[in-house]
Amino acid sequence: MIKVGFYPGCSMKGGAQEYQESVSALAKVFDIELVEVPDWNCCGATAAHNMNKELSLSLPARIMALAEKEGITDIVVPCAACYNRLSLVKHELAEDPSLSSKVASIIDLKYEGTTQILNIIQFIDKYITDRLEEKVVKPFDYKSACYYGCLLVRPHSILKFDRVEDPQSMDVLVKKAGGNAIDWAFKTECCGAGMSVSRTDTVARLSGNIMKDAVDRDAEVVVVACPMCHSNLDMRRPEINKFLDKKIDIPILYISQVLGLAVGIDAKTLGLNRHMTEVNLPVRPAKEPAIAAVPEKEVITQKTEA
Amino acid sequence: MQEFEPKIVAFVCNWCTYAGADLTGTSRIKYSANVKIIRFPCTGRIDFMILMKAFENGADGIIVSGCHPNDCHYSTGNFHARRRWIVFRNLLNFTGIDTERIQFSWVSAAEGFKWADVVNNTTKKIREIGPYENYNKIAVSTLFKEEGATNE
Amino acid sequence: MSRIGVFVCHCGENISATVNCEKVAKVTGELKGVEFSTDYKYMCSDPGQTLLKEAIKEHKLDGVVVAACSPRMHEPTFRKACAEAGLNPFLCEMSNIREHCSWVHPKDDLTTEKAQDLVRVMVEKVKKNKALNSIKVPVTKTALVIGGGIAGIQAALDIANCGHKVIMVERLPSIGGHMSQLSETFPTLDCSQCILTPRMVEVAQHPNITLHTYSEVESVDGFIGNFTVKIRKKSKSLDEHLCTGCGLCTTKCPQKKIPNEFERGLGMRPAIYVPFPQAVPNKPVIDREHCTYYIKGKCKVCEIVCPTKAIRFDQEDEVIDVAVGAIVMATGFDVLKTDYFPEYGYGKYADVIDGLAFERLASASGPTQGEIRRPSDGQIPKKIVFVACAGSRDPAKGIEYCSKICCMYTAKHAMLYKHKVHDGIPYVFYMDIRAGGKNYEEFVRRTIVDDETQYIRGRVSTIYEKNGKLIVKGADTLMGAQPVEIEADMVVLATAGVANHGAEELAQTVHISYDPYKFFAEAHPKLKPVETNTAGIFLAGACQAPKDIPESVAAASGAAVKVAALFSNDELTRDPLVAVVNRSAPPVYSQCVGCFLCQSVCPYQAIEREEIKNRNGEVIKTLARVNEGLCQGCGTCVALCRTKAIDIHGYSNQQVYTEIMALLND
Amino acid sequence: MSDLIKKVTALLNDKTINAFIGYEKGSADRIRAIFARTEDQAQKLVLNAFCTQNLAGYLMKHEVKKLGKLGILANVAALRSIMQLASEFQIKDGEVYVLFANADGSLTEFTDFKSIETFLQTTDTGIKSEEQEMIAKLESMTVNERWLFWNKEFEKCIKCYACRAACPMCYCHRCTTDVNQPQWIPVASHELGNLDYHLMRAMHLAGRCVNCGECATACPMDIPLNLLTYQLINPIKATFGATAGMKADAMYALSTYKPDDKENFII
Repeated sequence: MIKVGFYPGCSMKGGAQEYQESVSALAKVFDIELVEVPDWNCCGATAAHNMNKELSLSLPARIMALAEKEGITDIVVPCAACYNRLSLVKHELAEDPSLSSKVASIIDLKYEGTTQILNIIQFIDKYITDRLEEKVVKPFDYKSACYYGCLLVRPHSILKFDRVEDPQSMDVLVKKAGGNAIDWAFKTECCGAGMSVSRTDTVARLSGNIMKDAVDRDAEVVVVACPMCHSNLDMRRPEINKFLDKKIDIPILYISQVLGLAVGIDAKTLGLNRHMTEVNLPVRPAKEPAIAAVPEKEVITQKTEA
Repeated sequence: MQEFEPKIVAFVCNWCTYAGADLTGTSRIKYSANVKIIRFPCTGRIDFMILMKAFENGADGIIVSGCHPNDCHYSTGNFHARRRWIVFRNLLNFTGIDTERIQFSWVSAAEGFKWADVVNNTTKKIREIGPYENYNKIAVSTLFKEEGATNE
Repeated sequence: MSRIGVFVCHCGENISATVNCEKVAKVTGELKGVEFSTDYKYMCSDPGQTLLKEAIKEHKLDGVVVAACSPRMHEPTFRKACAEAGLNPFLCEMSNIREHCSWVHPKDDLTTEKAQDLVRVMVEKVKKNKALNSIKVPVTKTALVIGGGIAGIQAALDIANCGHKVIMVERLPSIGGHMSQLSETFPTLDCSQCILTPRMVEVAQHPNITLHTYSEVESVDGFIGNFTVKIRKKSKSLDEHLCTGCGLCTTKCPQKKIPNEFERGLGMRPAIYVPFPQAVPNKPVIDREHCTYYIKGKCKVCEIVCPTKAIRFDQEDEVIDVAVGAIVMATGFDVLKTDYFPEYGYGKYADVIDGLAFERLASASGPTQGEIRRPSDGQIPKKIVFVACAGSRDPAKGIEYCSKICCMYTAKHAMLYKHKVHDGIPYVFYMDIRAGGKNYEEFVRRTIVDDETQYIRGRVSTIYEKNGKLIVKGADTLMGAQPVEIEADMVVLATAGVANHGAEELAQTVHISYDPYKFFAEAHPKLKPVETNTAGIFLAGACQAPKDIPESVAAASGAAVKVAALFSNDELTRDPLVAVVNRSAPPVYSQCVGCFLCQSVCPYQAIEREEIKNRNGEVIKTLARVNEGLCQGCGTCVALCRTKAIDIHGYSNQQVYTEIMALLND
Repeated sequence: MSDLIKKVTALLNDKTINAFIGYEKGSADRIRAIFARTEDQAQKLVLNAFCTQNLAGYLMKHEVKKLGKLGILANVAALRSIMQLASEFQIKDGEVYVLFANADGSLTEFTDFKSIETFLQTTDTGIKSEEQEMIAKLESMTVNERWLFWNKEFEKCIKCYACRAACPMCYCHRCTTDVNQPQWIPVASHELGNLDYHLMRAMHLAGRCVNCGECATACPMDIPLNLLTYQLINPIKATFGATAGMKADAMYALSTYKPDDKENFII
């Protein structure tokens, strides 16, 4: 059993419960124990980083310091916003030792900045990908539009994850799960998460454009790795459909759910029933294993070392 | 009591600061006579030991000046010099040598006014701090004087 | 015991108004080792110099201090006078009592005392001066020009027309460079080929120029005036003497589907090919990577059809050694690689092309005979979007500089497009329009006003294909950052100009420095723009930074003049104020311990490794050695050397030590 | 017979090396260096908690070099010394056979620089906390207090040059102290000569010191000499990103530069 640190953040415990359920279920299949960071707190993604600099640094720093204290070296942070906050704070504190010591005194914990922050895809790549294909029992044979959103890949100079303008990592995973990741244009467009509550009309427009491009290119499912993206594309579907004046009913799945289905975890365990838009994927006749043995193209990081 | 006249040595590069000091002269800008210049090809040539020797021989202040970054006649001499001074200043400070007494500056061949300012401000500052008694006390020992003489 | 003469100049009243020159002469005349001292109204005048010369002879002086103006003014004058009187010029020093004393201080005793101090310092310094002889370096009067683009061609012709031999090395099968790919040139719209081809032919026919195409420089040894260069002449699989350039082989070659590099992949070429019709030399080479014979071991169609039997399948690369005195780097530039723009779909969509590809589309000799047709289906694009600054001025792409030529060529492209497709609409997304140059701004205005090009100030965020159209999404920042969406038929990216591939390796091979972008570095950004830090190696054209044609040509002529000046004498005379590593008797050989920390500090690569061997030829010690031909005398190595093994003439440890002693101990 | 003796004996016997630098028991139960050239001498090798000396300094001694191909028992400081010496072209890759004594007494062989570099990357090479505290204490003093502190320390110096002899980086055939044209450093051990000497030494070790502390250990007058060079390690790392003795092809901090090196004192 491999032990990996886990930071759920607020969404896993609330609106995106199915995300946590599916990540946990997936981890279990691969003999990974997710150890929740004890006494964790808010990452400050919502308001803190606009209101108070020290607070915005201290909240994520405390989470990482607690993990360090617990002896956790890797933390999986499935929520893209939490991942972004933790990574940025880690970077900022590493750049400025005096700030780091100041924050350490605020949180009254020793902070070294030694924990690795992993988003869901990095976690899968590090612990699961190698064993993924051998475990696939039910290839996820659907045309999938992988939607990355903004927080997962930006700012590239700090996160250094995937190519910022045309990310590929989720596409590769979907292909390994037997899926058909389509080429489409809205992988990193804004879903309107910042106005999720205040301006639903804007969300409907932005998310609507995303959904429109996906269905125009015959996507049967949109795959995400962020609870905010999910809630906008899923929960705001009535508004989206109204904006587009068209009924779009394709489901939005978390990458962990896609892989979960592929390795044979049942829909309920993965929390598919919790989605607003019904997950009603067509049944495919069983085929001979149609899984690509190797990824088609190696992912090139966009910015080569100067 | 007679006013303290500090002895200040300026170590400057030939291409920028020496030429800048020439321009100060050509422009007839007045500055204090306490500062005397020793010419080097480049700030890169200025060994840290040269600074130590100046203090030992009774300098109360030192000016080190050369081309602005990217303007070095030899392209990189001043960059190397800058690193050397960053480290040396650290060391001097740690051993209790008054780094206030060493003024580092970039003065280009066009900065006649700046050179006069550097000289006047440094002289003023050293005048305020007073003679470098700490160093002079250990330097002005008979032993040293004798040894100094053998170097002639 | 020294016999030093001190000469105090009044400089009219420039010095004597505030300094008591008589007193300075009298006081310093009493210093130990001073044999003679005097003051005079104008030391630099003829009578003043005569006074100096006669004093040297009469008093048998072995050192001279002239207290006058700045040495930057008259040091050469007085050193020359000393030499004429038989005294080694490097035994003459100047005390600057004008700029650094009389002009900046009031008339009082302190000023005179300072003048005395300054003279005393130089008297003590001169005692430690050594007689030095100028360094003579023989010069091989042949220049090597690396790169056969417009810059290399111009430099080679200029040098050759001065009567010197030139060896030109070009990596590709033909000279001509990027300029030969261009359709028309801004701001005059004259045809690039028409003005370039005569120059190419001139190079080939010039009696002073030896041309090596399909060749690369493998190594460079030596120093200014005396370089030895190894050139690898890659096998063309052809006897060039027999080949008449009839071109029959290229038409008969069965392998015809190789993307043509010259056409930026928009056309195809055979395996035996001439890169373009006007190529110089106009003789084919076999591309062994694609040739059926080299892959499968049979075919040889070209050999069969060749009327002169010039094909040589077993020809091997030839490596030649040449001796040259100067090198001109003219290796040009490249444009940014395709995978830098996933957001623009570059490489994914056939109709998103770069500027050079558009040049080929617009060129009368190009794959479409000059008609603007999009690569995917050959249709004439009715809406075309030009994206300026594709990569340039974008720290996120790692390119912070402005590529300089794109504003102009983009305007030209829009203009050419409009001239050819009258009902088409060209759009240009730009950040700023940089049109500094003769007739450049007027040219851009014509594009905007006369040719109705839609200039949109803003950046393009993404390009994607939908229903056969390229959707270009951007912002118009002059309209309050309003989003703009254009359904275009074709997109041209003005991709950033970058250092040529292999530039870094070549710079290391020839030992010159380069900037963080791998462009070759000039010796001084303002005053030595065509020199490198390595003496005898010069820069021409866009290998230094993105440059347009007139600039490249100007730089090339500048470099050529530098070479011609170097070749104007049989020997190169250099000031001997250089660094030197001391040597002593065995078993120490030198204070140098061979840590070579000085090597990385030297801006001129003047520090070499010298191996001391015993009688059996075994290396017993490795020392640093200063190459006098390369050292410029900055002395940075001297300050770094822990063992004081390196010293520098003119500013030696002894000299500066003495100066400090003299200055502070009156 | 210990693993070490077995190993060294084998190395000597198969002529992999001609001499091995290790530790032996000296007088009064103290530990000293041994240069084992024969099987009998190899029998004297010991390895215990007192074997802390950085033996790498011996690699540069003329008398030791003469012995032929050398092997050495290295601690972390010695490994770093070897790396630094390599970067200064004093030791070639594969020239010295390195045995590293792990904390549990087992031995690791290093036959090339690459493996040493890899090892050092995951090894604690920092300055000990008590030394850090001492530096911090000095830094918290006023300039004048520091001057008095060092004056008092340097007063004790008898210019025996034990520090120089013990330092693995002081391998020059002719030290600046021995240069007399001009005589940069006064020979006598008076206040000035001592100050000059120690400033010069610290400056020459800036960016090269591998914090082994041999200089202070060797000092018969107990001057905390190591603090002078240690104190520069962190600023050099912070400002220039350079740490001595971590890589065989590292560039020396003071012979390289970045155009945007930061300082706050040049006007």
